Amino acid sequence: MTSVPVLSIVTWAPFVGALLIMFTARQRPLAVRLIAATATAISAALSVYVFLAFDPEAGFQFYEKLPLVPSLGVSYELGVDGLNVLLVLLTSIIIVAGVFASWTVTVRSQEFYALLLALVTGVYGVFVSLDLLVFFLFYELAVLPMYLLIGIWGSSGEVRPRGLFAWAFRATGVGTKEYAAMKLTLYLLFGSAFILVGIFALYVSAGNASFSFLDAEMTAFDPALQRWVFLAFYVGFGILAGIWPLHTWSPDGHASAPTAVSMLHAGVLMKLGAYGIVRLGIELLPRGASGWASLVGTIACLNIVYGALAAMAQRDLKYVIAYSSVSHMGIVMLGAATLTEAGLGGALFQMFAHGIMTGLFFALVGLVYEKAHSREIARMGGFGRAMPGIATAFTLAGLSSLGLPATAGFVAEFMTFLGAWRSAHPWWLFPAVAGTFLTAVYILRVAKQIFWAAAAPDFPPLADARGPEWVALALLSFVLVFFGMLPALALGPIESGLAPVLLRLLP
Amino acid sequence: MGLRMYVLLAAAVFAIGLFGVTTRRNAVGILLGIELMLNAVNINFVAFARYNASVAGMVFALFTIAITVAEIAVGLAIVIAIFRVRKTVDADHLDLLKG
Amino acid sequence: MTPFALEIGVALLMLIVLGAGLIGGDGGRRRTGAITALGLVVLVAAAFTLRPWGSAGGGAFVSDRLARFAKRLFLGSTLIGVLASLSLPGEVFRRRATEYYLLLLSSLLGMMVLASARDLILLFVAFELMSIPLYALAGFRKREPEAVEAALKFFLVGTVSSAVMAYGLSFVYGTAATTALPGVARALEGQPPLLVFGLLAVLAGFGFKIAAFPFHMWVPDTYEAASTPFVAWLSVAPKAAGFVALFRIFLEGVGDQVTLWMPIIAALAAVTIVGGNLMALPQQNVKRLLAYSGIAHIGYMLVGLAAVSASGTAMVLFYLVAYVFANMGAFLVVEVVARSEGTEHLNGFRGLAQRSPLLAVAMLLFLLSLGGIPFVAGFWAKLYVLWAAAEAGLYWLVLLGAILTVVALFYYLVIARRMYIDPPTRPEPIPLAPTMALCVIVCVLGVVVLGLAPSPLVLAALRAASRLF
Amino acid sequence: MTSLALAVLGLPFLAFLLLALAPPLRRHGRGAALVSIAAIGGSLAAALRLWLVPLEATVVRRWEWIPAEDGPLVSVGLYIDPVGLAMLVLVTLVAFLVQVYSWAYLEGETPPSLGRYYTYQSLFAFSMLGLVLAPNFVQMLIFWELVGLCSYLLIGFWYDRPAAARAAVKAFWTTRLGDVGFVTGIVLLWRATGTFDFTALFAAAAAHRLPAGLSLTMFLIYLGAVGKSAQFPLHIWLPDAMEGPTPVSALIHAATMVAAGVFMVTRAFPLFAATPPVLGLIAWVGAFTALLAATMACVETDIKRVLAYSTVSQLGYMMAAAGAAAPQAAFFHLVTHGLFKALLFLAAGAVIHAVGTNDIREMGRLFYALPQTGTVFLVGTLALSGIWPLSGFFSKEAVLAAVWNARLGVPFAMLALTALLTAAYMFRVVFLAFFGDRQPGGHPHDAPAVMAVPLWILAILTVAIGVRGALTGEGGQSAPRWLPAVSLALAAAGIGVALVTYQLRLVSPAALARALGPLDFMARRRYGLDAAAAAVYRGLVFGLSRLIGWVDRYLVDGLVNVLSAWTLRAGDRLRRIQTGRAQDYVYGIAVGFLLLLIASQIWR
Repeated sequence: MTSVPVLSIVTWAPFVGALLIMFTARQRPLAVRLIAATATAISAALSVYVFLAFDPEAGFQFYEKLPLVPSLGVSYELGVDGLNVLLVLLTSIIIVAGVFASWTVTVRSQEFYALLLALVTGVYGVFVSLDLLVFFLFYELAVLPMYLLIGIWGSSGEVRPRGLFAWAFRATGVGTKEYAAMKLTLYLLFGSAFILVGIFALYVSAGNASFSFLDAEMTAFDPALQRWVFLAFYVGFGILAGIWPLHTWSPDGHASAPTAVSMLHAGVLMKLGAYGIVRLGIELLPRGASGWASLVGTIACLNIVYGALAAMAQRDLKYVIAYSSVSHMGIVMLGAATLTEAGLGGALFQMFAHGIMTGLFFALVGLVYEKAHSREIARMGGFGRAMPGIATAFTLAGLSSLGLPATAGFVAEFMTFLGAWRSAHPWWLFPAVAGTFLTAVYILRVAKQIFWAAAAPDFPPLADARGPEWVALALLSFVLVFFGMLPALALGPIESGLAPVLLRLLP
Repeated sequence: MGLRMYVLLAAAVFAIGLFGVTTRRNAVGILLGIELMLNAVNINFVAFARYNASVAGMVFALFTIAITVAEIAVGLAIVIAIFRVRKTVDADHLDLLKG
Repeated sequence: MTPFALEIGVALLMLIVLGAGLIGGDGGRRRTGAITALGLVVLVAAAFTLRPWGSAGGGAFVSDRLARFAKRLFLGSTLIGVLASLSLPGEVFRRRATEYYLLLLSSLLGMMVLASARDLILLFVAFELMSIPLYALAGFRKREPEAVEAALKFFLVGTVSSAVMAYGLSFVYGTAATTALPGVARALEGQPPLLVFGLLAVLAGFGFKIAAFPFHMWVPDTYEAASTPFVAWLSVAPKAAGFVALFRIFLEGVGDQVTLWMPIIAALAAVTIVGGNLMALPQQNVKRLLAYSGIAHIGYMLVGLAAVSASGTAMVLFYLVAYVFANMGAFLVVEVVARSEGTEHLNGFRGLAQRSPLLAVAMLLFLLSLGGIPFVAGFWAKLYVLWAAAEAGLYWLVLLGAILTVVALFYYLVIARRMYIDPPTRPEPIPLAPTMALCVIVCVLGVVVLGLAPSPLVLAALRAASRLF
Repeated sequence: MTSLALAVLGLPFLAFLLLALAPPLRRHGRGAALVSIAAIGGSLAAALRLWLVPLEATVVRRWEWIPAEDGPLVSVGLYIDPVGLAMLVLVTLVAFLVQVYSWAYLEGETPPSLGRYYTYQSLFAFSMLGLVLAPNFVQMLIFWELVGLCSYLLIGFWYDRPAAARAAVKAFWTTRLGDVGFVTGIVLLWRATGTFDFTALFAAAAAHRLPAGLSLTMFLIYLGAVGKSAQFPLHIWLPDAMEGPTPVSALIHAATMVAAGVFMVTRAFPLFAATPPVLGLIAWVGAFTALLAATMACVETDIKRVLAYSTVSQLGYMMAAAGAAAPQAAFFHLVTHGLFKALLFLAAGAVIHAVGTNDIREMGRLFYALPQTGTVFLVGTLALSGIWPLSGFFSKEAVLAAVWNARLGVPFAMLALTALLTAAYMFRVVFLAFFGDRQPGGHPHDAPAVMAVPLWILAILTVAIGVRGALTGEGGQSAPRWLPAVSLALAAAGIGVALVTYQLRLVSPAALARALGPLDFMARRRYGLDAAAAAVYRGLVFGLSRLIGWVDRYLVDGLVNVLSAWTLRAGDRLRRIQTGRAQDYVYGIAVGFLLLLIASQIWR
């Protein structure tokens, strides 16, 4: 117990920033940015502190509790353990980078940053809250601002209505940013319906009139209940984590969203789904998890290969990256489904690694788009000469995504492989490994086309990243390599967080 | 004649009233149908009051009659208002609002 | 304190308004609105400070916690409705202002008696006292063809359902041999078929009042055509009254037999949620859209009712309060925008966020609350009813309700899209009358405060519902 | 000991870090080159120092890298044994020479791109050394991938050339395909034995405690070597990799990285030895690769590609030796080949530098214009052809002896034929480019001293190892007595064919080609292997991805859209019950009441 509510400050600092922006910084874009940078920096500094001060021996730390609705057992209860401490750090890194990467947003920037910061509070809140209902509250807060963020500042793509369902494509307006925003929001809220039902079921069956995770942890739930509640959590959180076939919001949403939102969403929010599955699904419902593990893992394998192949087929740069997230979240889910130490460790580390990597990707895509005003891969070429820094960072992100050693991606994927072969379904290893090969194919092809080869005609003079944008790129690249070389820094806390999970998984 | 006959009678009247309400074109005719339905209710009340040997049913019937009058008065007023602006009281033509 | 204190207050206010209208000439008529509002302020204050307690008429009229809770709700929402009506334009309205407020107050009186009624006769009379003025109010703009048409539809459907209800009441009386509700509840032991039949007919009658699917059909037409401040009030207060009466008839003192209603009400809730939400989807007129969304909300309240438990009932009460603020607020914003843009079409909202950002934020808050999003009242409302249903084991209903909130969000977000994403057609801000602004602010405060600190109201609702079982 | 080894490993890494993190230094170009060269020079010195001290026993150091609940899951560290030390010296030496050579070779580059080059070079040196020193499979995999990355970056060094960009990607993909097997194999091995560690694994192998059924595992691990060491059928990337700068080809694609596969097989030989079927496969594939590549080298006209196919062929030799259970022979050939093939590439680079083309048909009489380059090239060629007393003779003989001793008749025959072809195609190059009668265009002249000195050092080493072998007797393989003679005869025959065809012109090359009709036809088309790979890539992978892309967009997402469109449509349909006619609304009440009655009858 600390006397200073560190986690609360981490969580609410962005929200305070959002309020300040709304009420004080009218028509002053620079002030808006500075407030945003400061607010996120405060959170970031404190989450680095939390990460450094984290004690792997001590279970939940930085614990705070404040009763909200005592009659129903709802309280504002925060804490970090090994499972979420890294994700808090991830959120901090991504949002700091995101603020810098979207330094150039000029249209309605006041509202943009206010919504962005509100969203961030939601994300932090989900990761640190230990009360299931408050967890859910923050979850919704993390989803809704997306609608406006994508709808107002997003960009539309083009999808030709074709095939059997062409009429439905016309009816829904596929491809526009409004469509993407609506799809993303509704899909995720649809998922939250399942989560809510699951949380209620746990609350009711635990019978101790408490939504606290710590109380739920003490309860051994009936195996039959565990089975269906786990399924509800899997569907609900799985939608956010992009499981096949409920993933289609993600490419459209991420492709349409403005840079910082794509970064935050693909980088952090999708992890939030996986975190939910590990935290609520596996940790609270070990019997349910082992009952459904074969389904979860099989779908994860499908995600890996299918996502990679779909990414390869895309012509739009942002869609490639978006589908790569679908593929990589498959690795996370596969690691989780193995229910082994190595696999779960790999999954949690992959959440972090992929978060950073995909954040970097979207930052880069945003920069390329901003400079070249095109996302169509075939039209671009030879950008490497004009933007060597962006090209290098893109290659780095690509290498991490294909699991090259010395980047964080390798450690995560390798541990997942180990876990997969150790699990009840060793064959999972093969699609997983094949997925990394396919990743190499599409990522390098894209990198080659855009940055290498002959320079494409009809582009204005292009420039490399500048000033604040460098902060974003350098920060993310550094983290990617740093944790790739010293994975123990992250894996120490993860191990400590996994210990109780593994203990509960024992039959 | 037992209770059952009264109840059946009331049901018949009620059904006739409902039939009138749903089939009459003229708004005034529809009002008459409503009148029938409410009167069926009165028959029931009185019959039950007798059967239960309690006065409450009678009281209820009285109140119902009073309320019926008030309702029909408001109804007629509305019909007149409609006739003023639309020059028709044909229920089939009153579908400006729909969907 | 006599149990009738507040009712007497309302009756007195009616007399004062009538007097002012009769004596004061044109000026007096103009002032009736202000008088009504002032009177209501006093009454609201009284409702929160005085403790009318006890019963009268041999238990036919009770002033228990539920009744007091409901009366505060009625008075408060009527106050907002009256305040909003003060800015209604036009000489036509001004000249007949006395009638307008008088009708409003008499309907209010009906509601308040209904909330206390524990006798079938009183209940029926109060119900009609509440309903009949509404028909007249719906057609208040008697020169407009839509308004009178809507009034006729409202009237027809209303009286037919009154007749059905009265028919049902006759069987209830016939089987239970009494008009006192405790007697009826006792008679339900053994579930005599005629009694059940009668009560179902009563349920159908109330279904009309609360606008459950498929008894809802008058709702969209009436809402679209009647004047908006009235609709804002119509969409909340009578519904609240209907629910309170439902509690009295179907739950209070029924004991174990209460589970009889669970599947029926659950089914009614399910079709209402589905029907309301689906039909709201294609709407382009905002008032009509809100009408259908209101039907869906009734479905959610029925979910709480379907739990047939104290907590479920309490959650419905909470829901009603949250709904009062959010729905009235939304209607009032619609009124403001429609009056400025001359259209109730969705397009009137284009670019509102850039024209009048605060108004847009207010509307957004109302929509989020209606959509059931955290940190505004509607979230807790939905959560609580679903939670109550989950406690009652109605998981399928919880899931259905939760999934259809997604459909609901679609059309709320469509409005949000018009306000925030689309560019404005005109740059200048929307003019806002002071009384209207006050109402909107009150609604925003209600929505936000309840969203951040639902606990006191939850406790109050739980207390209010505690005596029912 | 440890600190010296760390210095070998660390110096290039520090150079890399410095260049990567200090853009001004990197963009300076020459400064970056100096840093890199100094680092690898220091590394070379440390490696020599290590090598010269006799090693009593294998030294292993480990540090935890990936923690786990019960002991480290993965550790990193150092594994120092004689083989590793020899390899260290080879790598540092060739890397040093190549970096020096590049100083002059790449004088035309802009400073930033020169800086980039040396950054990559330092990274490569570090990665290759890390691979050599790896004490377990995971560290080997890590550096294995990193050298692949460097190869990718350096092949694509001139990234604005489409061919280079394509070749880089192709190289990465193809080796990566092998790595899929490698990774899988490592994971399988871990599951079977519970460790990645060489010491533990070798101990288990020595004590015959390895679990049974490792064949699949070792086969998968071998796949990694197939990709990296360009064995059939994954050899297709190596010729294309010649799009990179020539010094890179010399270092990475001849001397060091491509030999990593062989090194891995020799390193893990105790494990392979436990799975005879895999060993046999290695030998067969190696021999077949050697022959196949040799035939393709015969028809190539690009001097670097000839050398590239020759490299593939020689890698096949090494693999065959390893497969014949003679890892020492394989490693010996690896070292000698590393030296003389680097020599050949660097000399070829000097030639290309001088004449500005890769095509041997456009060269001629260069020996007279470039006497120094010609001499060293000839030394390399003789060594590669296996002429006594150059190093190649001894190592090649060791390989052939090993294969013969392992009773692998057919592979032996293939390798023997390869020896003949090797001499033939190499002398074809020599005669066409350095002798013959065609005058080259321009005024080619010998390379500057910075390029020449590395060439001479390599040439001298090639001769020196050979002479040492001649004086001490070859490396322990008990070769049949007739073997040296046969091997020399084969080489001589090859040289003879080249002489007759390309120098004396007694037989026209066209006639020879006609005589070997189908073979020539196939070899020129690379046996259709590149086309097949391209077809698999375009047809299968891309076809599948197109299909998935379509399915995702129009079926999976289509269903989502259909659902939402249906919902919207259902709303629109349902709305029609709201007819606007009051009497229909009354019906609504009646129907609703009826439904209530029915519902109450159903659920009671």
